[in-house]
Amino acid sequence: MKTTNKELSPVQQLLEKKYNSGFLNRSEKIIPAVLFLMAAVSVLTTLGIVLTLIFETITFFGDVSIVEFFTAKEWYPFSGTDPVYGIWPLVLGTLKITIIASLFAIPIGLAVALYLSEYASARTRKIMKPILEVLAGVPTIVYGFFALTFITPVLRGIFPSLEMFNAISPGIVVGIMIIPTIVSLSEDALSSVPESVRQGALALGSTKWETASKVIFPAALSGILASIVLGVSRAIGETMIVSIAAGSTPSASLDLTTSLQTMTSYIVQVTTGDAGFGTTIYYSIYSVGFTLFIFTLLMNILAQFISKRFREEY
Amino acid sequence: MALTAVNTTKNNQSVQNEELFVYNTKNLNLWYGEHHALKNINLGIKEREVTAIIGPSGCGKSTYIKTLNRMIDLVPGVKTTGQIEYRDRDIFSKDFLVEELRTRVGMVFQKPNPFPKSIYENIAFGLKIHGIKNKQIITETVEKSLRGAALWDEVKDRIHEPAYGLSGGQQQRLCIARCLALEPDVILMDEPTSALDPVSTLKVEELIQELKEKYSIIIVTHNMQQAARISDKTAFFLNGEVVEFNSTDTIFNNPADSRTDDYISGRFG
Amino acid sequence: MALTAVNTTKNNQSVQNEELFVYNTKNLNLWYGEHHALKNINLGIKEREVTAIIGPSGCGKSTYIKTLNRMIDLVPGVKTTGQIEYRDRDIFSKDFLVEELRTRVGMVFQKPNPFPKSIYENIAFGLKIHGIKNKQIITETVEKSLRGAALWDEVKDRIHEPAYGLSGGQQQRLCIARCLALEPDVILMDEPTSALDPVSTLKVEELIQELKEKYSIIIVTHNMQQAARISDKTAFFLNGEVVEFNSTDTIFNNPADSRTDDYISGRFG
Amino acid sequence: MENTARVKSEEMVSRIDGRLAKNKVVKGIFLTATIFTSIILIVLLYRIISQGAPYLTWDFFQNFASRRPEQAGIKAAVIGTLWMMSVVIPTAAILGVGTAIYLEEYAKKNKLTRWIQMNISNLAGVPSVVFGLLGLTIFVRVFGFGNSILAAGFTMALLVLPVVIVAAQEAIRAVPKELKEASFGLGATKWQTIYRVVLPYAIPGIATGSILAFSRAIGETAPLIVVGIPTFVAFLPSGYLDSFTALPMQIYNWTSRPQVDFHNLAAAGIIILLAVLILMNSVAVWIRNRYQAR
Amino acid sequence: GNNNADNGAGGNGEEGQDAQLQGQISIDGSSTVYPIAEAVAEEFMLEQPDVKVTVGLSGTGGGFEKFIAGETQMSNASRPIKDEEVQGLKDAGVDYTELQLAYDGLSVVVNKENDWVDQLTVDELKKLWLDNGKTKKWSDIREGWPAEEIKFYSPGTDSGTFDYFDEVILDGGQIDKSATLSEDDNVLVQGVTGDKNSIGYFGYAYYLENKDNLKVVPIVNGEGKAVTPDAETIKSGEYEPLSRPLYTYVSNSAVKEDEAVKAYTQFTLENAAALAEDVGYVALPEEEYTKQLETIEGLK
Ligand SMILES: Nc1ncnc2c1ncn2[C@@H]1O[C@H](COP(=O)(O)OP(=O)(O)OP(=O)(O)O)[C@@H](O)[C@H]1O
Ligand SMILES: Nc1ncnc2c1ncn2[C@@H]1O[C@H](COP(=O)(O)OP(=O)(O)OP(=O)(O)O)[C@@H](O)[C@H]1O
Ligand SMILES: [Mg+2]
Ligand SMILES: [Mg+2]
Repeated sequence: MKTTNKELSPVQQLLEKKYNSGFLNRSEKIIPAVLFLMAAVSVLTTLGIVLTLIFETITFFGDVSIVEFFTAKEWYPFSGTDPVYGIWPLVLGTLKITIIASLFAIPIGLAVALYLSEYASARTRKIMKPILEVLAGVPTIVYGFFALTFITPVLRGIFPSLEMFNAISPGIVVGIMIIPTIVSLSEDALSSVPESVRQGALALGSTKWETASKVIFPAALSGILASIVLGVSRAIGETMIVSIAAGSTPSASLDLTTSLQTMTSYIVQVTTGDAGFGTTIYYSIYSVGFTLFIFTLLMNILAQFISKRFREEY
Repeated sequence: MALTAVNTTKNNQSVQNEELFVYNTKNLNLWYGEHHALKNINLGIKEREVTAIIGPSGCGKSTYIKTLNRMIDLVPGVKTTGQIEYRDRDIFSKDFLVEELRTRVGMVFQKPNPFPKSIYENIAFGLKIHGIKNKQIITETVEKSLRGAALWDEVKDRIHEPAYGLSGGQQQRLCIARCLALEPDVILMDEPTSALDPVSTLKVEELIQELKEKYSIIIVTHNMQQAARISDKTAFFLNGEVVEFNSTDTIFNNPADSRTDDYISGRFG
Repeated sequence: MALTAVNTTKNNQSVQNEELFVYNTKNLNLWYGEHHALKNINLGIKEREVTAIIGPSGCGKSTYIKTLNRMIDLVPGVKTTGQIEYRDRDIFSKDFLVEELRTRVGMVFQKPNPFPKSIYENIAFGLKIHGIKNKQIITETVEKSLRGAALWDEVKDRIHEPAYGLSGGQQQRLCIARCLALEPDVILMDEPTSALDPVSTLKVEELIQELKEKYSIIIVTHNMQQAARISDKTAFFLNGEVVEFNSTDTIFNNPADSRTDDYISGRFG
Repeated sequence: MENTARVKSEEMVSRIDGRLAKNKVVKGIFLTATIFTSIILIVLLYRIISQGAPYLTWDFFQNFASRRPEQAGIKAAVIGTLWMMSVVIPTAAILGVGTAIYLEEYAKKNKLTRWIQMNISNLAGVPSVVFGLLGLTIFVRVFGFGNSILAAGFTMALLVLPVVIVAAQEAIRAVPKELKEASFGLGATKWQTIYRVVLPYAIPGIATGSILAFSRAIGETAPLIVVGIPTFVAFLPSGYLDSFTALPMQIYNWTSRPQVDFHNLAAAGIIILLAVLILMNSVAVWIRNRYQAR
Repeated sequence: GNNNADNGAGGNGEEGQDAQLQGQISIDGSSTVYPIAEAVAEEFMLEQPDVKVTVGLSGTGGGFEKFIAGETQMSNASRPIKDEEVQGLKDAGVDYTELQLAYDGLSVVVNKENDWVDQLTVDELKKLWLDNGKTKKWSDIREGWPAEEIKFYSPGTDSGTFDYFDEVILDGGQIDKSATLSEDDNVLVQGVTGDKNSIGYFGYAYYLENKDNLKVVPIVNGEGKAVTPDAETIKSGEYEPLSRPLYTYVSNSAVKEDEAVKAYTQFTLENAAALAEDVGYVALPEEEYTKQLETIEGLK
């Protein structure tokens, strides 16, 4: 047979040429650097955000004492006589909405994700997922009016003591809004658990639920947590639904049936409103934005911690 | 030796001389969509025997064994006709829950598929889902199963570490151990030793010999020697059909069908 | 037979009676983190021979073979000391690009790992990444490689269908074909036939015999018979060490170390 | 011992009914949740469609905004949104996938990488208004793009970037390592492996996640308001530095007008917006099916 | 702005029809003024299609921010410019002219089922809306009214509407803290419609659109006459003190240097009256526009 190196097949000839011509093209070296620069963009974005927020926040704290900001229990920046800037009511408003939305969306979102990935037929899944993804893009103003003109009246029919603007209705609708995010990303995480693992569990006589809850779910946990964090972050950051359906009354009361204001809706109120440029009120949005930023930061640190603890490799 | 194994069948069954089938397959046909993968299979599998299924790649061995515990249900677009009885119960009937079937019939797969959990949890899983919560029983069973799969000595110091840190062979033995933990009636094995080294293989083969005292075992294997060594009966599959099913002795030494002979002696192609 | 194989080495090399190593491993040590997986390995692997590596599960066979083409680089936290020379070039040196090494040294893995592409594309892949665009060459090579892996007849009508539709055995043979397409100098095989039926195994074994006319082959196997049948040299690994390395004849019939004897005769445990 | 084993097995089997009941109940709950969600969404859609559908006339597509509801159209907003997305999608996709590849395939698992990672998931939670402030400062002012398509597009791209990155990372991580090994084993370079094996396998996952993100970009209002995108634009842009308006801006404005007719126009606008989303999703589904590996 | 018109500035109120102008005009600011601005831009572009006018709605403050930064030539405002903004413009070296475009009559409304409120005086309004730290019942305001708790609906505290109400009714005092505030007047309409004991106020146009679902309350003016807001009473000034002017601010240098801006500003003043009424506001008396036009002419 062809045993000497002289008789090379066409493939070998071509390869030999390649070895001699230097194997690596320069792109192998450049690409990591280019990719690193791309990764740097998101770091620069954070840096940009922090810088944008911090200068104006400092200006704001020139006018308002930082102690008042964190300890005062009222937020009445527009009061002509004695404005009070205590962030607590806005934080509380955000918390109310976020908690209600999470309580509503996380169980339902995960239930739907589990249904789609573990129970539903491939066809149902194929139909449902794109629909949910479309709904994730519905502008939030639409959800806002949905809350105000549909959910609120329905709820008021059941609980007459509920006010026109309250925490529950927008909370639920924010929940509805983030369900597609949670479902879609969780379902991805669940269905990327290898089929062989699923079979291993089923072959031991476990039901679908046991397979899903004891094997698949834990295996997909880090992806699921990521979807929840993203969903909850969107709830925290949601603006329009809250502006429309929750009113804009900063309130330090724990009552869920009355009007409230969140950090985001305050920012939008001021950016779209008529407050004077350069006034304390104007700068206050940066301080609120900064608080909001810290808020999401803390939540993410928590989520990272949780996800690190529960990550399972497969 | 194969025949003595049959004779060791315990006499807790009333009629001893009647053929006692754990599995009885009657006119089974199976299609993957258009592809006719199993053709008119008839096989009676006896209790407390080791039945080997041999045949060339793609002949339908895995398909058949997956049908026995209805794992095949997971493949969309599969159609079956005919009947399979497990201890006289139609496995396709509504009354017979797949979960029960699969608890009674353990399965070891071709590719190792441990759960992304610790070694311990992998084995405890089956017990836990079946409602066994007693920690002591679980821990004992974990050890017993790991010993049974000839894995205990290698992993005893790290049973709480992730199973994915094990080598391929170790993972497969873990899967066997996992299945043993439920002490099933029948164990289906799809080339369980193809990822094991001879030493472990030997251990598992010994184990199989031991297990058949209590369990019925159906094993798919490519290893002719293995089939000859451990099985009482052998079925030779070809193109989705059972060419020959007989005692292992007969199949290997005196096959009725020339194709069997060809395959066994390696002339087949 | 083993010795004749050595003698077929062509005399395009100047010194004929000098030992001609494609791979020369000197004092190789390897750690996975803290775990010392390879201990002071010394092995000279001759050109146009089949070298078998045997040993119990977890002894480091896969680790060693993965080191030879530096696939081990992909595992984080691996540390090596010592030297491996491939045709007198230090494979760990900066000048020797892993890509070149891996092109010259093909590899077939333990688990079949076809790409999620068509059969054709699986084999064309290697050619394409190396800049071979000529359609005719590609198509010819695809056919040649598939024939080489004893797969052509089974898939010739559907080479543009997804490789995932093949059975396990077929997939593994596809992976062998894929590796053959690049006509490498050395082929590393990590239990290439453990997922194949005897018929295909036989074909692959024949193929290996044929290939060694042109290529040097290093094969990890659990199948003692296989090692005996096809290899010229055999290395017996145990706990990360080379216990014995010699001609296959010697290893199987007259091992120097008692552990080798124990392992080969199945007494080892 | 043999006996205990048998008893155990029977005991296990005897529990199956309960477990199955549980499975059924859970399945029922899940199904209910799915149906419930679907119903809510159907109600939402029904309300929008029944309100807006009658206003979807040819004129509606052909006309620019107007103070007279019957003459008002959505042309500028639709075209503007398309222009903006033609900036957002490539920018976010390239940066997002690039970053994901860097993090998953190239970056060492060190503090810096973890910090970048942390920073990305945190960015995903930063409210869109804040991105608006960033866009205003950086793109509108510092880069001097003004309230152009480029400024808004880049702002939106940054807004959705973290989601794209995370989705791409998950998808890349899900690529079996056996495939990468196979590619490396054939002498492929790292980039070839990524480009030819990892990416094709990961594309369906990347597409799914990114579509979610891009959908968000289409529907976001707040950052556009802050960046200062005008609402009344009665001409079509001819370049990326032109002024433009976008669908959510127009919808937002119409909903806040006193006249009911405008509210209905807003609903019609939302239908258009959903149609754009469906179009994008179809592309994603197409990609997913085309590259589907499993 | 390079344009070629030489006679675009006809003082007689007729546009220079034969002059085709070119250029770009950016307008931003209050969302309250937006409908008027949109209408003007729409009409203007019919005559001068090559002048690309854009109108945004970043809010009065946001509009001024851009105006100060020189990004817009015109800034709409639903309140007079504030000191900080004046200072900002000064620092940026932007000279400006304030123009009034129309009136908006703040309409005080109650629920349709409210059959007791017939009219309100300014004092009563003040008593109603000023925070006294307690919850208020209708009976606290006037004898004979039901002893039911009042629900207040007011535009957000950051709106020009609120600002104006706060100034003329509350003298800058604190609005009742139980008041439900919302940025969107449509949302307030929903609130008042849904609550029997509610009272609210918002722009006239929103009342006009929803007059079938709401009951408007006549307000007693300085002359002691209870006046219902409508086009007549607002325009004539009879409906006071709750009618307020809407503004736009234009950059003097833009008017001077850019024919298109100048033409546009004149067009605005000439057509504001008609267009404002088109979108639900009330025109100023004719002479107000003429006066302002002269001011613009004077910017040479
Ligand atoms: N999910 C499937 N869809 C379609 N065809 C399939 C599927 N699984 C297997 N097949 C086909 O059915 C036939 C039998 O496959 P099976 O896996 O049972 O073979 P096998 O005997 O187990 O082979 P091997 O020894 O390689 O494991 C083969 O031709 C295979 O290609
Ligand atoms: N990535 C890894 N990290 C840590 N330890 C590893 C890793 N891979 C293998 N090992 C350990 O190194 C040792 C050698 O493993 P290797 O896979 O080389 O064994 P092997 O001889 O190929 O076994 P088998 O026959 O089961 O394939 C084993 O103890 C294994 O547990
Ligand atoms: Mg099989
Ligand atoms: Mg190995």
